Amino acid sequence: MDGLHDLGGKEGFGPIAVTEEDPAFQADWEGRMYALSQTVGAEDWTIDWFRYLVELLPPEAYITIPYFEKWCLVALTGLVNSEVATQEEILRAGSTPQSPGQPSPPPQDIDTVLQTVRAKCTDFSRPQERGPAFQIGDAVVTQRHSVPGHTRLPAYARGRHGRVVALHGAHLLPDAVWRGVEAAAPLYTIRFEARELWGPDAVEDDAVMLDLWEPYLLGV
Amino acid sequence: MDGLHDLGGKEGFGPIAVTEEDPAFQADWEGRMYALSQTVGAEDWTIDWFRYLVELLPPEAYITIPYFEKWCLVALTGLVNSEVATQEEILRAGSTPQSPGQPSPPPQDIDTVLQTVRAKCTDFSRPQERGPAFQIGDAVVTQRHSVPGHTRLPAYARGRHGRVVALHGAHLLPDAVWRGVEAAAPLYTIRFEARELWGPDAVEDDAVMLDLWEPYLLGV
Amino acid sequence: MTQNEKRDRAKVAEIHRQLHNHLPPDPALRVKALESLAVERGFVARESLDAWVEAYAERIGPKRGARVVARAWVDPDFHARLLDNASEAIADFGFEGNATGHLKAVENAADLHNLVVCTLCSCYPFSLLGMSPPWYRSAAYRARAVREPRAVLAEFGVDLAADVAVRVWDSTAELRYLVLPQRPAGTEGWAEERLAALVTRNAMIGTARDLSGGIA
Amino acid sequence: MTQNEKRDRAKVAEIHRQLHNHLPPDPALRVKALESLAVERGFVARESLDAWVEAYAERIGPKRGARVVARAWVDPDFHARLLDNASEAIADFGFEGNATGHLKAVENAADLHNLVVCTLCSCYPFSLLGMSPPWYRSAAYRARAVREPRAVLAEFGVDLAADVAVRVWDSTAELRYLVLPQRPAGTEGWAEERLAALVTRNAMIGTARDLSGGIA
Repeated sequence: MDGLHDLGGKEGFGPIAVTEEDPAFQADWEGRMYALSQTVGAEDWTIDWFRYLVELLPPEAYITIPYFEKWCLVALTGLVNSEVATQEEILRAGSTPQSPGQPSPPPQDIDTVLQTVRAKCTDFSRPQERGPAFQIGDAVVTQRHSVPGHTRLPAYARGRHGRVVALHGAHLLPDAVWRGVEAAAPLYTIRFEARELWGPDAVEDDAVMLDLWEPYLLGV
Repeated sequence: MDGLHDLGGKEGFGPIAVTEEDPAFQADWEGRMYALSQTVGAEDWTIDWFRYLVELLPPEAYITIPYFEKWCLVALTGLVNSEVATQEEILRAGSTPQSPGQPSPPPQDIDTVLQTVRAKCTDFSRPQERGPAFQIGDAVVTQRHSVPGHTRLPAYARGRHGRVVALHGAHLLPDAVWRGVEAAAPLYTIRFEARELWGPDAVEDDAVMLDLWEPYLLGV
Repeated sequence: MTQNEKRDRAKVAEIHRQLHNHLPPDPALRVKALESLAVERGFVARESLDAWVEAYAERIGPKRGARVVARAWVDPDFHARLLDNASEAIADFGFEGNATGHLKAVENAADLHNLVVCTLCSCYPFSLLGMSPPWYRSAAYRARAVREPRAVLAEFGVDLAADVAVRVWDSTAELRYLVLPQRPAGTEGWAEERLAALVTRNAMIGTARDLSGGIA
Repeated sequence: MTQNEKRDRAKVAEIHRQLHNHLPPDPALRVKALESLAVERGFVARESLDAWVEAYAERIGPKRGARVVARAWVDPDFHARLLDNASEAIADFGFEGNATGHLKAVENAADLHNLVVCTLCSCYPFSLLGMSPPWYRSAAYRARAVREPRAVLAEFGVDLAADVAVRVWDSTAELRYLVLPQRPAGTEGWAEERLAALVTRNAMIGTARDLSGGIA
């Protein structure tokens, strides 16, 4: 979808709030939220469905609320959408303390958590059903139009010429996975010259590298 | 500039809040603001400078604050930038009542206002220095890249093929006027097929018509 | 100081941020700050502001456009002049003014529907139609009207047949657009004033189409 | 109910709007609502949440990445393995995990600087570098890093010479990127641990370049 989340290259933002070091979490609720994101979900959730839920936030919320608050709204909306909880149950949970319901699973200690983090090292690659259409050095051009649903070709790189610099075999395709379909396609790293993306004022030899799936690309 | 104001075609917005009839102003302050917009300004302001000031609002403000509040911030910032008032004077005016300073000009009654509205019928056309590069029926393609400053080629119509359907002589060019330079260029109405803009799912024969200046166009 | 130094993007953005962060958040108070300053500096008398509000609240509004449309329905010569040069034609009524110096009328037909938007701001023919509707200025309308005009029209209750083509006029230059709706059947012989009462604001923007609902 | 019916865009957007409009505005209370629900339903024990927070607050963070960089500086064989397959190389340390299943190391050089961003969300190699910096998730960084990397770098105090080319890695797929900074001169013979103390988080994202400031 052609949403406001697709921020690459947008102008009008102010200076970066530079920091050199930061606590992992800026507030307690951020840490709770991250922990919840690693432990709560529905069976039909995928990383791409989660990202699409973020993209579907009301645009004014997307632009104004903090990062982990987005995660929170996404988790809550996702639970409603997957029929794990109702909207009313969530609004009630927001205003009154909950009575203990189901028994808790056994608590994890930090060593268990550290093991779980390691186990979350997900492999998104899949066997290739056929060879890739492009090889290193090939010139390609990206699709000109956005497509409905979740997709990962940024708007600033639509209809742009680039060159294949790496092949990564087949990876799960976000455009399919978000809607619950497991399909894979060859993934490439494409190099785009800054001048091709931004026009003649950009610096020669500067470049943006993007990992793009084969359906996003056309030969030239 | 490639800003968030450039909303055409963006997805993720909800249903339209449909109304059939509305009061001219939804709140008293809206009416005051419109009246102020017609009576207050600095000598170096133009419509294009005003629009650029709107585009330069902080993106999160642009997306969230009401229409006439944007006009208010723009007027205040514009007065500061044109050195008519300082930031401190404005912040003071926001918190304490002002003492009477300069004498007021003679008040306008409603008939004077209605005459002033008629007199504000501005002609943006200028004599053509040379003939237009394109004629009705010509195929054109728009520039692919955004340009710095204020400009009026929407992002959704960049790098898109269209056809000239009308010529309007030369009109003042926003890309020059915003920075205080009076220059004009031929203005055309260009027809873009919906499928060219949005892809094959759009309805055949639907079209978007845009009034575009010659520097936004290339022959094909 | 040259013009260019006075139009520095980063400087303007910084003033915006300072004012937005430090003014009271209530927009009414922000406007009051501007009004105080304007009056104190002698730019305008408060009574004049009252007169401007009254002019747009009472005298300038969609009834003006409706009169123009009704005249075009009954007077073939005016109809031709309106389509040829709408800015000149509306001067017959004294309706020329703010944002109508380059007005163009676009006419609906059995197989054609016109819709007006401004995706880059919210340009609108103020002196002819008055203040723009809240939805016209909304991000949702600006974003969606060009991409999915039929879905937008459906939300307004306009269900277009597949054989009616849509023209969306994205009025981002200084041309402004007036949709000339179709005269409803069953109004033969009606006087101009009675016809004008049928013409709605939304029909002149293109978010209404069939005006026969006002007959009976 | 099929998967597609469960993934309806308008329905999801409407749930989002309902929750956003009706939950208390304080994000801490919103997260508390989720936590209450999760605990009540038996998804997770509160103690486990404490352990997850502790893991990322105390044990997982940029010091991990710094150890990897230092090893690559002192061990040519590890350096080669890291550039060949960083996911496998960091498993030497047990640092593989969340979002590092397809890790790629990109190495700076005298004439080349690498910078990492994710313009579409804020993808980040969590198990190697910990939580992302606030600025990394900001709209400003996401918008600007790809278009004007040199201006962004200047705000971080990195003034790149004109003969140093910039590669911006916009990590929108499942590959994650670790910038391998240049080893500063004057550190010949330093032990791995001492070198690791020079390596900053920002250097591994690419918003810092010269690490010689830590020497002395």
